[in-house]
Amino acid sequence: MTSPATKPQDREAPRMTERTTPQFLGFTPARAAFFLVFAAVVALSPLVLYPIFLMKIYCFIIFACAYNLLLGYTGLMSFGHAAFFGAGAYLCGHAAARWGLSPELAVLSGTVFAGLLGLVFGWIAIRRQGLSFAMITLALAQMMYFIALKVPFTGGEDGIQGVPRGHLFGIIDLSSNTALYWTLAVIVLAVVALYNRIVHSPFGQVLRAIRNNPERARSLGVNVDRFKLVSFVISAAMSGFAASLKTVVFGIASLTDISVNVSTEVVLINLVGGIGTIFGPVAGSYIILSLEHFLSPYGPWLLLIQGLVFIMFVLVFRQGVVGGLQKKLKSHL
Amino acid sequence: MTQTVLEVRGLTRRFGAFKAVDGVDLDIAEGEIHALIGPNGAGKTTCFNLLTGSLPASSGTIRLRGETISGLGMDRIAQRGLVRSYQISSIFPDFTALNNVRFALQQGRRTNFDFWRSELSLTGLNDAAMGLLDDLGLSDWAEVRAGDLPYGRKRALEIATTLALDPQVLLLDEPTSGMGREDIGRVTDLIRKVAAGRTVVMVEHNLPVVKGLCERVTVLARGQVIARGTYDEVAGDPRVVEAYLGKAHA
Amino acid sequence: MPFDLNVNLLISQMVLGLVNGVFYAILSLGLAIIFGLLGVINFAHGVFFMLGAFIAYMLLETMGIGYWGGLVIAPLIVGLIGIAVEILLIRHLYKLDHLYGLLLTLGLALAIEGLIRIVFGQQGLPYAIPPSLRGAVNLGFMVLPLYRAWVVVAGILLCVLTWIVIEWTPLGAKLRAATDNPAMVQAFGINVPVMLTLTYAAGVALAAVGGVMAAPIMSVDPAMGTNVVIVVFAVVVIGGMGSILGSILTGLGLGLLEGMTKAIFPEASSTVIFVAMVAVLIMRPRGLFGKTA
Amino acid sequence: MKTYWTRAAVLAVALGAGSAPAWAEVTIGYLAAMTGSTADMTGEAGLHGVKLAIEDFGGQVNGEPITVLVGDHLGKPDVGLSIAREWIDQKDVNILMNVDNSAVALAVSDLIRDKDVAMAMGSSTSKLIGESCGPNQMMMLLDNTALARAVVLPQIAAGSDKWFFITVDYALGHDLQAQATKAITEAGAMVVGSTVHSPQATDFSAQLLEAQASGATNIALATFGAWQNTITKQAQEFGIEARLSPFYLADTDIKSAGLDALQNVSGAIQFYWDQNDATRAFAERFRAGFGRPPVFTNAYMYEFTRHYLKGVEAVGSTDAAKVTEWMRQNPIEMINGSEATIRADGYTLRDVYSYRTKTPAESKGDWDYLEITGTIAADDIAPPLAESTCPLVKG
Repeated sequence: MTSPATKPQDREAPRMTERTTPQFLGFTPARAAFFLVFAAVVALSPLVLYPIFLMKIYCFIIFACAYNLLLGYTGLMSFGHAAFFGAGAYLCGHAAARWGLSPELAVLSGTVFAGLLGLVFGWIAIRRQGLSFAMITLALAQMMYFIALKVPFTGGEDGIQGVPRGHLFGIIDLSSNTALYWTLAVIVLAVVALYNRIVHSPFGQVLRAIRNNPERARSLGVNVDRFKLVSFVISAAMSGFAASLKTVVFGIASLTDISVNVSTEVVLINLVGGIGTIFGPVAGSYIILSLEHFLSPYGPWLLLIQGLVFIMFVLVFRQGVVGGLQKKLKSHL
Repeated sequence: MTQTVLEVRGLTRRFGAFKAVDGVDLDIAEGEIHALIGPNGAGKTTCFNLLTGSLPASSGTIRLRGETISGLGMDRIAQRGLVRSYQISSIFPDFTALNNVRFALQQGRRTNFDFWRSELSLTGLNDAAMGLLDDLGLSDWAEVRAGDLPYGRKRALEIATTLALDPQVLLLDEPTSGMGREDIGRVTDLIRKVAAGRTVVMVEHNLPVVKGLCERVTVLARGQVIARGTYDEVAGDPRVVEAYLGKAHA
Repeated sequence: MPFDLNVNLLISQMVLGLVNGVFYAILSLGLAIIFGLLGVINFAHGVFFMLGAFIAYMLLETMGIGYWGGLVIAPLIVGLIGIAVEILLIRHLYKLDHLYGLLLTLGLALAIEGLIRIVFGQQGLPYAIPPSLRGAVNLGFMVLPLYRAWVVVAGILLCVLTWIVIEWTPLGAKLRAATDNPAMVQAFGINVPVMLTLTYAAGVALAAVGGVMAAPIMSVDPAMGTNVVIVVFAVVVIGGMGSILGSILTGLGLGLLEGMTKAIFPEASSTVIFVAMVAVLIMRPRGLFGKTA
Repeated sequence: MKTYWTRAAVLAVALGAGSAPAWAEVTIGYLAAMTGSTADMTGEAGLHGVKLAIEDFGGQVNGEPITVLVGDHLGKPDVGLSIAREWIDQKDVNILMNVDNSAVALAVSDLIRDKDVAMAMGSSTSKLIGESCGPNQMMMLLDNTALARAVVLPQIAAGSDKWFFITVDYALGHDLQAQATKAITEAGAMVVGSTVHSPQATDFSAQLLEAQASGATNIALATFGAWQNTITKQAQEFGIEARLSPFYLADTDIKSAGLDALQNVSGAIQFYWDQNDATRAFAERFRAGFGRPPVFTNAYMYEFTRHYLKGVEAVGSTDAAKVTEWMRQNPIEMINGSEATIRADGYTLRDVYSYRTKTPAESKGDWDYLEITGTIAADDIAPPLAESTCPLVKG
């Protein structure tokens, strides 16, 4: 029934083969291969690298996944994720150090608190789009920073210090770096798998539709604002989760966690790794945190290099490292 | 006469002092194909935007099957069965053509919040989606990224996506604009086909298409209804001729 | 003693608040012009403010060019830098999502601040008040340093002048037309790319004027721009994006509000603008002067 | 720029050493704010002080090389904590030097409590010699109590009776204000008001107006660095007549704010380069490598590093407990020829010197800023051990 005119043109249109690609738990073979490589790196890297540094990377991978869900898959650029990161860190620190909660409950409270804050901020910010949204979230986060500076709860610039690592579920003694490392390793792998699952689910399909064309999604009967808000809250709660883990690892929650640098850092991680990819947050966290780790003794040079990396990726490699790879392999990573 | 599906009274939209739509009344009957025509700037698209809730009306009421829908958001109106297509093709560019349609089909399934389930759970919708793509001659393009489709295909895809919601009332905003002659023929056939069992309201510039398809026509000029009736009735109306061609020809 | 209210103190704090308000207005005005025409939120705006102050400092230290010379030359130099930035970097992003413009200028801000810290060190540098503006005027309820009086008067004049140029001159008309419909303006023979470049340059030069004016009051410090720019973003959100008059009035108004808070409840002075922003957003999501539609 | 490359070299050596068992070496971890408003005064310059002390020992002690690790804590406790942790876990650091920020110092001091690491702190929070004191922790700076007394008491004696505080809204600022208020009221003078400024502040006219309205004779600046510089400049702008009384005033601050804004200010300082021949000789040596004379924080970095290395030499190991014990029992030889001792709570008993800043006319040029007007005896200002909350003292 197709006449010649209806045949696809010769011009190469990228074909996706997702209809026929087998999947397991949301993993296509390509994504599964990447995941296994990541798992192997997680398992072997403590042999050569300082485990606490690796744990910091894992916390930021979780944070960056949370952020990418919002930016890469819902199309909302927040410049205020420091608010959720900081809120999670402070409440987890407070719960563990002052209420004496066990680590899993402290982390849970940090996560829930960040999620609730996300609900409030989301409700305020979601009425505006694009650049306004970015600026409102930035300003709201800055407000939180000033509040954190003032209220006694946060311990001012001392932060909440001496947060005990405690015993996970009353059994596993996290004060040993080894036990803590493997706990974090399992968590980060689980979170990346969960993130992949969320993105490649019917719900994720809705988010991606909104990112693609919110007006059209609305005209098809999707309550766009509600989905944006849900995505925002999930992202905020996951950020709080990441920050809570970081607080347990380092034993401190401080103003650093809620400062604007945290917000820009997570954008940079995703820009370098690849916005709208599953493994972008992973690659980006390794790259950016290593950069910071090794450049930190050089003071302002770090600032200069971070800025140049930003500019270079925006101008030349917008798809990021994983995004570029994705294009080469013609498969969503 | 059959039952009225869409009943519009005194619909008005102001932009500052300018009335883009000014006291429009419409009665769309069950199962008809109704055309909204008029010269450029007559307020046809604004009228559509008001009907689908993408713009709030300044005053007036819109009833769908007797229930007031004015004031509801576009998503709620769509859920009630009144769905539109756009003048400039509105698709999800990063999705494949198949996924565009499948996403619309998903809306009927209440799976939007399922984040624990695989996308593969949606593959059950593939056959239905392929069927719709087939109807619009898009089956060979199913796996192509929608943003890479040629213009005419994008329009066809948009219509397929709109149809996937199986709306009771279908609002088509210039469905044939920018299409070649052959494509116009196919879309006309398709509209006739889908009009069976549902109501269609379309804005259309291509008067032969209107003549061939539509049972009744409403003519807008400067935001107001200046004529209504069958195509032949309004075509002979001097006010319509004047609106289209200017006073000298009246 | 938060509620120990003294009327003299309140009024003097409001007058001083106006000084800050002038800086907010100048900066948000530049942001609004750039945003209106280029569709770019210039995150680097604070850095150009800071550059204005540093260049004035350099002119003084290396060439002996004082405040008045600096007030003219520093914005010109910053304007040239702006031209280079627009041509080399920003221009390539117009066809993309506006958010990339934000990211680019954010990177630019980090890089320039890093560079300044490397070259000039971390600590603030001194910049003296010009001899002709030393001293103070007694206003009865307070003693106002002459220099601050000058900042208020000159700053407001500068804002009004910019507004008049945009609203009432043929140049401004072209600018506004280009904002609405670049393609049409190009058809009329106005070279839009050049106009975009010059607009960006003008916007950042305006920020540099602010920077030079701030140099004698604040210390010339690499962080001076970063601190102020986030507040200015809040000002822009409150005023409504892209509104010229809105950004001027909101900037001045919020300066007053901040001054008032300093007198009544100093602990809240750093948050009051953000609280105002939240309140405005809840009641009027488009901002005070934002266009409806 | 040169210093960054030398730092890179030091770091490269340190990283190389980190992989091999380094138990035999003496490793000094220099943790400071290398970025931020105190970086010029202390960060880079303090490191130079440490290096001069190592130079005195020819780069080795007991035949073992001395290595320096450099870390920038950015004034953030979490950053400082993670650097210190890594040094302890991976690099076998023996002593942490400087940690010039109260929040960072508290966090790090807590971390090393059960570790074999000594710590010489350039932070002044009284907590560090109070409830958070430790056996291996020593304070190089005067603590806030002593500092407040050293600055306030001589001026009250000279007739300053009404004080107003402009305080940075940091724990440091509040602590300083509390200690100074205590000293002022105990000496029979009055505090007529106080106001805080936020760490983001760049304009202090509001605070200065309030200070002026209070009718104070002295405006105590419980703040430091760039804020203090700006306050002094703006005080001049507003024609404030009350005397400014800074607590932390280094030569670099005067250089930055200009002597014009800071002339005729009185205060107390631990070290001034132009005090006597010994200090001038050291200043000459310091200047040759760094380009400017040392300020007090640079001087004590030299004094304490030298004292520590002497301890390692005497004890014959880097065992933190043994070396700090030696350091407490033997007097520290100060640059200006005097001596100081470290108390059980970690406080260093030392003389300080009251000064007056010169006028621009009196000054012979850059770095000629202070006139030393007297000596304040260590015992007159030291926080009394009897009131100490340090468990090491009570127990």
